[in-house]
Amino acid sequence: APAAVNTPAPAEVVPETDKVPAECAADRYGCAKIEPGQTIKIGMGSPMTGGDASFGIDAEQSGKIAVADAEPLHGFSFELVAEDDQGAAEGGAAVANKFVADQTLVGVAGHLFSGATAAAMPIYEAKGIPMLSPSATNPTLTQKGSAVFNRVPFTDAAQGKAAATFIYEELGFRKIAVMHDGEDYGKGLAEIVKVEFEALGGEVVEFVGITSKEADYTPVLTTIAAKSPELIYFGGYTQDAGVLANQMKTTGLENAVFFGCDGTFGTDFLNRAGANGEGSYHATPRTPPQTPEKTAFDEAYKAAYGVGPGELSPFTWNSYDCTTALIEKVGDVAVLGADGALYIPRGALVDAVRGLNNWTGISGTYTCAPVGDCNIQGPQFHIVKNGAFVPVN
Amino acid sequence: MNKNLVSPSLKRGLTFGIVMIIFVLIDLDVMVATMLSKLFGANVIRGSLPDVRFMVLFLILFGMFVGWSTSSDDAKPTTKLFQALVAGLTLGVVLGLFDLILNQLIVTGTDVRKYLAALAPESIRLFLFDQGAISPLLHLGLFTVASLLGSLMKILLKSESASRFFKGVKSGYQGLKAKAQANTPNWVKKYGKFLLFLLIGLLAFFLPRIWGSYNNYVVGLVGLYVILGIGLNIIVGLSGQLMLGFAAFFAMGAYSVALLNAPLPHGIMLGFWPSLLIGILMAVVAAVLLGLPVMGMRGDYLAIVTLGFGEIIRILLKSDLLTSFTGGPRGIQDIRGPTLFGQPFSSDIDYTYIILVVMVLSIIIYKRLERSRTGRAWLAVKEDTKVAQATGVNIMTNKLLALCLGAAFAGLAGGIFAARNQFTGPNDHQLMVSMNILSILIVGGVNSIPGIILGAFTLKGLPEILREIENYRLLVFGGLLVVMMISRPEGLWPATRPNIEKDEGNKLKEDGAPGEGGLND
Amino acid sequence: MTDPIIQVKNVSKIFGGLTAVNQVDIEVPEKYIYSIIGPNGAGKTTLFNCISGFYFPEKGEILFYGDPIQGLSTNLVAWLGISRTYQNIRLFSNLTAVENILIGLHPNLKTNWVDAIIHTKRFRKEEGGSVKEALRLLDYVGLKGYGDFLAKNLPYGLQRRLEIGRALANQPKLLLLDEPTAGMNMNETAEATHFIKRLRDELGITIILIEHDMKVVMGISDRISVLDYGTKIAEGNAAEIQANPRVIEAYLGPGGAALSEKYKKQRLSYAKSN
Amino acid sequence: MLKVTDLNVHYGAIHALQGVSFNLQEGEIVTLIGANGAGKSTLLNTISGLLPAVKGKVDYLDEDITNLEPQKIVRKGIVQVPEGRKIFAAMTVMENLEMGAFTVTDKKLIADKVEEMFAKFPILGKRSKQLGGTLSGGEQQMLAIARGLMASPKLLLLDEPSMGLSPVLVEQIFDTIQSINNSGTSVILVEQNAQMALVIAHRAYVLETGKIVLEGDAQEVLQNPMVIEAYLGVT
Amino acid sequence: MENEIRPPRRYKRSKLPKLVRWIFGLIVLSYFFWRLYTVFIVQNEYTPDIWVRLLISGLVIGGVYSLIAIGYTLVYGILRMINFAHGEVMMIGTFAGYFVFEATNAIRFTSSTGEITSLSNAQPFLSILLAFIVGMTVAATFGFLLEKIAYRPLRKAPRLIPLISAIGASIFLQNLAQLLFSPLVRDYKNPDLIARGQGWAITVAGARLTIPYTGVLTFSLSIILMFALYTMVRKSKLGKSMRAVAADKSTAALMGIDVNGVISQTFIISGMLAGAAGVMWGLHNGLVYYYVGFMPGIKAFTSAVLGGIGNIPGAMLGGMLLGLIESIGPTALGISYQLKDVLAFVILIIILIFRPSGILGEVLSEEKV
Ligand SMILES: Nc1ncnc2c1ncn2[C@@H]1O[C@H](COP(=O)(O)OP(=O)(O)OP(=O)(O)O)[C@@H](O)[C@H]1O
Ligand SMILES: Nc1ncnc2c1ncn2[C@@H]1O[C@H](COP(=O)(O)OP(=O)(O)OP(=O)(O)O)[C@@H](O)[C@H]1O
Ligand SMILES: [Mg+2]
Ligand SMILES: [Mg+2]
Repeated sequence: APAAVNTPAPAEVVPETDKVPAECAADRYGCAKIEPGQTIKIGMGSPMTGGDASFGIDAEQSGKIAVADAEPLHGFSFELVAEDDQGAAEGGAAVANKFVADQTLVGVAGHLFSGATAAAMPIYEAKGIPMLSPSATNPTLTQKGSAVFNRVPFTDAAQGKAAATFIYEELGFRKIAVMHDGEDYGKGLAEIVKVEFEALGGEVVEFVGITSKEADYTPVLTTIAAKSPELIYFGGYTQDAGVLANQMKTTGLENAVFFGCDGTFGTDFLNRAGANGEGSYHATPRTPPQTPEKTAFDEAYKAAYGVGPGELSPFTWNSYDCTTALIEKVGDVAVLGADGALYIPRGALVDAVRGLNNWTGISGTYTCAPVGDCNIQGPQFHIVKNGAFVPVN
Repeated sequence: MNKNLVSPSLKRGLTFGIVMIIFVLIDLDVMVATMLSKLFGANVIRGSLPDVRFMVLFLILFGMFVGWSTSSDDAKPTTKLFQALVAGLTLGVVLGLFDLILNQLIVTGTDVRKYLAALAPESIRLFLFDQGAISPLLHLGLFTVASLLGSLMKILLKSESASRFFKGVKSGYQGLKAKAQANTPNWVKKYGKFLLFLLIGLLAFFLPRIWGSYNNYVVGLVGLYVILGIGLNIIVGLSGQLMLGFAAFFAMGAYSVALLNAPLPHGIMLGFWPSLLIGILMAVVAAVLLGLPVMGMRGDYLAIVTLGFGEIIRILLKSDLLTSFTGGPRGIQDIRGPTLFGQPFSSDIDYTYIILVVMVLSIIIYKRLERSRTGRAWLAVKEDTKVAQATGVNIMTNKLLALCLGAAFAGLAGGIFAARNQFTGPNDHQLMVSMNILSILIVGGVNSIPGIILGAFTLKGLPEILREIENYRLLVFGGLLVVMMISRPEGLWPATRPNIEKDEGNKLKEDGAPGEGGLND
Repeated sequence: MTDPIIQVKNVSKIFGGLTAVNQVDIEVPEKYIYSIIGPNGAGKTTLFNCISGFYFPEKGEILFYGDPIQGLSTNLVAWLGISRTYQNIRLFSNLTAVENILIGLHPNLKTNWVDAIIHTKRFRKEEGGSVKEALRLLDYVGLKGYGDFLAKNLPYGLQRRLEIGRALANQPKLLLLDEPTAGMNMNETAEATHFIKRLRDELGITIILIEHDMKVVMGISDRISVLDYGTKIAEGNAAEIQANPRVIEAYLGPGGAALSEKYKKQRLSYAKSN
Repeated sequence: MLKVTDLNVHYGAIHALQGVSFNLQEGEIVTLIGANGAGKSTLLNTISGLLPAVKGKVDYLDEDITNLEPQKIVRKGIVQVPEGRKIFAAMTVMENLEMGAFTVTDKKLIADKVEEMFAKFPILGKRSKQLGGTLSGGEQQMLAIARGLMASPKLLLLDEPSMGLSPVLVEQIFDTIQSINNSGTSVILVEQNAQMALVIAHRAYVLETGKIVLEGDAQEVLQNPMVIEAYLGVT
Repeated sequence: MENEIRPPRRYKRSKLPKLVRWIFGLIVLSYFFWRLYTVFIVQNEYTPDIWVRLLISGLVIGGVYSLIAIGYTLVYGILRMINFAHGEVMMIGTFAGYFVFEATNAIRFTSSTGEITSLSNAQPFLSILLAFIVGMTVAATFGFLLEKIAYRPLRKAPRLIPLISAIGASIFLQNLAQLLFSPLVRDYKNPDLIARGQGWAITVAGARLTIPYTGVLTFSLSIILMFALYTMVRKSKLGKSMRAVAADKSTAALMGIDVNGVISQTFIISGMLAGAAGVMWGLHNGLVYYYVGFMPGIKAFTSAVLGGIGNIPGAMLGGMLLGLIESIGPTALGISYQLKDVLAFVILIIILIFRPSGILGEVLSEEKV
């Protein structure tokens, strides 16, 4: 493990009075102390300005609903503090440094992008703030032996392998093209799909990246069409997926099947692609797509923000779950002090988040592996039929 | 009444009316009201709305500002009041009409957020003081009164007696200052500067230990951007080559340190200091590669080519082509920090020290370059390339030199940046980074070190401070950039040319020997 | 006649279809003040531009101390010791007067950027010396006390002097002056004339002068050439030129260099009518 | 025709015109002389509307034109030939002349005017397709004057028209000014060549550091000892 | 002054930089040729219809670039400033068009045949026309305001100042749009007549291919607009006054030209073109969000320089060329499609090396010494 950037914060100065719960003295990071009148803060770091702002704003919005849904804990209510990290290392470090300066901030539902996450991680590590990211999929993030970092999205490996197998075995295609949006998430996934598909004996005729949201992909599709693949796998998000599905129809790929990842799943895709999206495949975590909780959330979200969940980013539900899980775990470890303040042993909280086991949220069921990967199930695939997603496996 | 009086006030009222409408449409009104309530000590939980009193307060303040700014400076009090009245009424009527629409939305329960994302019903209610149909009238009255109040305030504060008062204070202060200056003992004069530096040095040593990692982070960030600013200033400010892709050199430094000093993808682990040196070198190499073919190009062509160069580097770093080499869009993690005498030297405090020291060194180097034959040659090239050449300056070598030295600073800053974040990726080197650095120069003042420091603080520190206003910060930032350019086009701290003749004269005087003395030191 | 410092041999410069300088031959001996006159558009400035390296003449040779210099880039020409001023003043307008002169010193200095960063002894010595030299030159061209003014803020006449000062800093062997007294009134012109003479007498600089003010030209020139439509139509001393009918026709006008009678008459007629 | 009262103009901190008053009658040539930096060009630019007057008034044909926009002033018939020629470098001689007639809409009139200018300055005719920026200094000066005349101004403001011209041309220019004047155009003439300017002018004003220090009949001014010493040279 | 005869100085002519430039250019060129050879002769795996398809998409995108590029060129020509916020003006146009289609889609009625249709489908031409008119008007208004608020006060400032102001304005407008309309990436609702993914089917060398309706609309409209503009600038008095103002504002004023008016008109025209480009972008590509103008803005700026900045035909040519390079280039050279921007910029550099003021050259003059 690398040297931590930040000076390890000394365990918070906890006055030696008998009012302080014993848990704090025992904890390796000490306790966060919430005075009466203060709120328990959950942080969230995400891009809220710049080209990827929709991700951050979406995450903040669903996080806010999670906080609003949370029951007050011994009379202390929760508060979501969302900060803009611009999806990059510079912002990630800035936000993390800001968060660790706040004594009442106990957990971070984030960060969203891997770059910001990587820069922020060591800073939280030093202070003992657990992270639960809705979307940072970079595999190496969980390979560093970090105690604080956890995440709920699929690992690329899990999803990629399942997708490749599904395409090869269930659908029976042998000749595919793999595309990605050039970003961290989509590209990582696409790479796995390519490797796995070739390992199965299939042929990947083209592996190519596009520039996300650029909106005109006809040249690249045309070139791919020349190699006549039976299916196009795409790692990326709904906006680009919708455009691709549309443009496939005019570029000689009318007969190829579009196969998206979990980033392309959402009603948004249906709206964008319309008839052109019929017959395409998409992935989700393995959970019934509509539970009552999910329906309730969807309604609340729509009512509060005027847009539907999943329209701004595919991580709406993940963000809600991350925030809710953190809140729940805070409830598990918090101790009400004799002085009326709430004490949250940070080390215990870190362990509790890592200890997430068979926890069911609205986006799926999660159990954290010892390295912090909490989504260890394979994905479920859906096909678009008559303008709706229909599960196929 | 005079048409010249009415129509500007009308226009102002209208303009501010539109501004307020935009405020409402982006929910900025609620944000400001929240800030106000925080100012008064209320503990507002994020996501919840402030008390309606604060919305009233905000609208009153806004109205007062309108009144204040509408009353022209040299008009009679009655005229001022009249102007404010017209503006206030106009503002009130504009918003009144807008209120009617808003109210209609509430009454019919229409949700327009599909298009106007921020226009939530609760916010509207708050803005309308939750008074429904009579709120237009309330707003009309409020703005008119507030506008008159603002005007009245101006009349009072800027009246004869008031201005005499302020003048008195000012001259009194100046008198005191002069007295103080006259009374300062000689040793203070002599060692004052030294003492000041000592004080700053002590502060620079102790503050990072006290004020916590966030402040260290911000100071470090500002420091890094000062270094970048100095580098770009050599290129743009001194040698006059408009460079829009400076982030490319920054990336060279950052990626060199990252690739040579992280476990993945190559695991070379060369150590921070040598890789930093290589990073600087790589930046210089990039500068030469870019410079040689394009050196002959003029201003704006150079601008777009350098912009393109920055993009080329970023795209390549991110591309499939180089993924195995650079880590692609994922970037490089776990970059190892520096050591000093075998000890790890990479806590946030250590980095602050490193950055401050490097920054001071950069400033010294910059100053020395500027005040040299080379620096003057650069300035000459910037002022008039043809004539500079005809005066004997070799344009090519000097321009290239400027590019290389500027790049070296960028490489240096990039290396430290990557190691400090333990991570670097293509998103750290976007076009906006180049634009930000350029803005630092211009906002602060081209060729002015205090200007660059101020600029770096304004552009990198301010958004950090502006975090309080969340999503609005870049909006405010962009607006401020425009306003700053209009109000201070020379920059916050404009550069002045050195007074060589005067300095030299003083030097001679001090040495007491006119002619030879003092020149050969 | 001493050895010529510069020889213009059969030089032609053509712009599109226009031959701006047409097979001109000029030889200037050392320490001469040599004037070039001629109607507007005759090609005088173009000739200067050829000598100083701004233009590459299509034909002919320019020899400086016997070495060909045509086609050299301007900085090399300056480095060899040819300085010039411009018809429309071209100073580094946002720099101070002293800095303008310091830049003029550029070809004579040797330290580089490494010296500057390390502040080597060599650097400090040279820098100190060059500042001293610049101030001395400033004084010499009569700008003492104006050293810290931005060039653009100087009055017009002083800007012309500063331009000469900058040119002198190069320690030129040859100085090309393009209409140095344009825009000056008579008193200032007289002063400038005197100053140009001093340059030659005190510093031993050879000067080629383009000027439309005949008082100046006739007063100080050792030798004069006349260009018309790019061609040299006459050469000689002041008296010869003033008497040359071709020159009178093409350039000086019926009154020779003096104010024409017509104006004098008219002056009387005004006096009468009032 | 033109009446300037107590005009004050600033460049930032520099108080360039400090209460200048003067007037011009219809059909007159009035010359302004003064050393470099006295404020002559500033005065002309203020009349033309290029510089704002802080205080004072400019009346033209009994109409207040102070701080009016330059293009409106031009349309009223006041045209300036600016100092330093200000030729449109990237336009041909012909186009430059056409620019001078920007306010004229009658194509025929423009063509006639161009012919007239080519007759006045034959060299311009020869260079009519050459880019303005490549003309020689003197040619540019001629072009500038010709361009100024294209709009048939009622009042012509000339700023150092003889600068950089060869001796023959200098006289020719002065002749031209006189003939323009004879055909009914009033002229304000700023000149370094005070001698000749005073010869053709009817009246003269002497400007020193932003103030009028002397005014009067051109002849009187020409004989004024102070003027002789300061501007005409003690010959 | 000691002015003793200096020893004669020797000089050495250095051709190095020029040489380096040529070598650099040649290396890149030979690389291109080698790639072209490989793709066309050695591999030869693409049928002619592929090239036709690529050509079509290149022309369509090129048309859009050209329109935006003209705005850059006009403003640059007249104020010598890079109007960095120009891409945002286009974004505003895109949004305006989007709202028109949303509105025409929302208006529904029962048609004569008894079906329920929306206005946009019942009157497609009308609604498209309306979208263009509104898009162009709104964008023009913003262009006008932009100049008035952010640039006019800086007329006399050094050149870099308005650039920064423009960057500020760009950030401001982007964020304003984001706050107003949310960061949502929205869909353009084309009338069914020109639905995306629909087009004329033609046969090229035995292969069937589709020419999208939106592409045809975009391309033809941009050509029409460009030529309308070009004729106007050439023939009208406005064009003349633009040139004069570009050369020297105060002298232009002395000719009787309303300088502020001309500059405002320039911004209005460039805004109109950007607005039209914006609506086309939306119709053809289907996405609209606050960031939509950023990349096209940069590309258009590149196009303007490619063709020779300040030069209107240059901007058109540059835009078309850039569109073609982006669409055909990667395939023709057999490099990854991801690198198309790299390719575009490299070609830009190459062209500038051999033609330092763009393909058609700039319409600015260098002053004479
Ligand atoms: N770059 C150029 N392109 C085309 N023609 C040019 C260029 N430079 C000069 N000329 C032409 O060459 C001729 C000579 O110009 P030059 O400037 O040398 O004249 P000059 O003798 O200096 O005149 P003046 O006394 O008026 O300054 C002129 O007719 C001018 O128009
Ligand atoms: N743009 C400017 N900024 C600042 N000061 C200026 C500016 N233009 C002129 N000045 C100053 O204003 C004063 C008057 O200048 P003006 O140009 O009117 O003089 P002038 O009489 O025309 O002189 P000249 O004979 O040299 O043309 C001078 O002191 C000059 O330095
Ligand atoms: Mg000349
Ligand atoms: Mg003047």
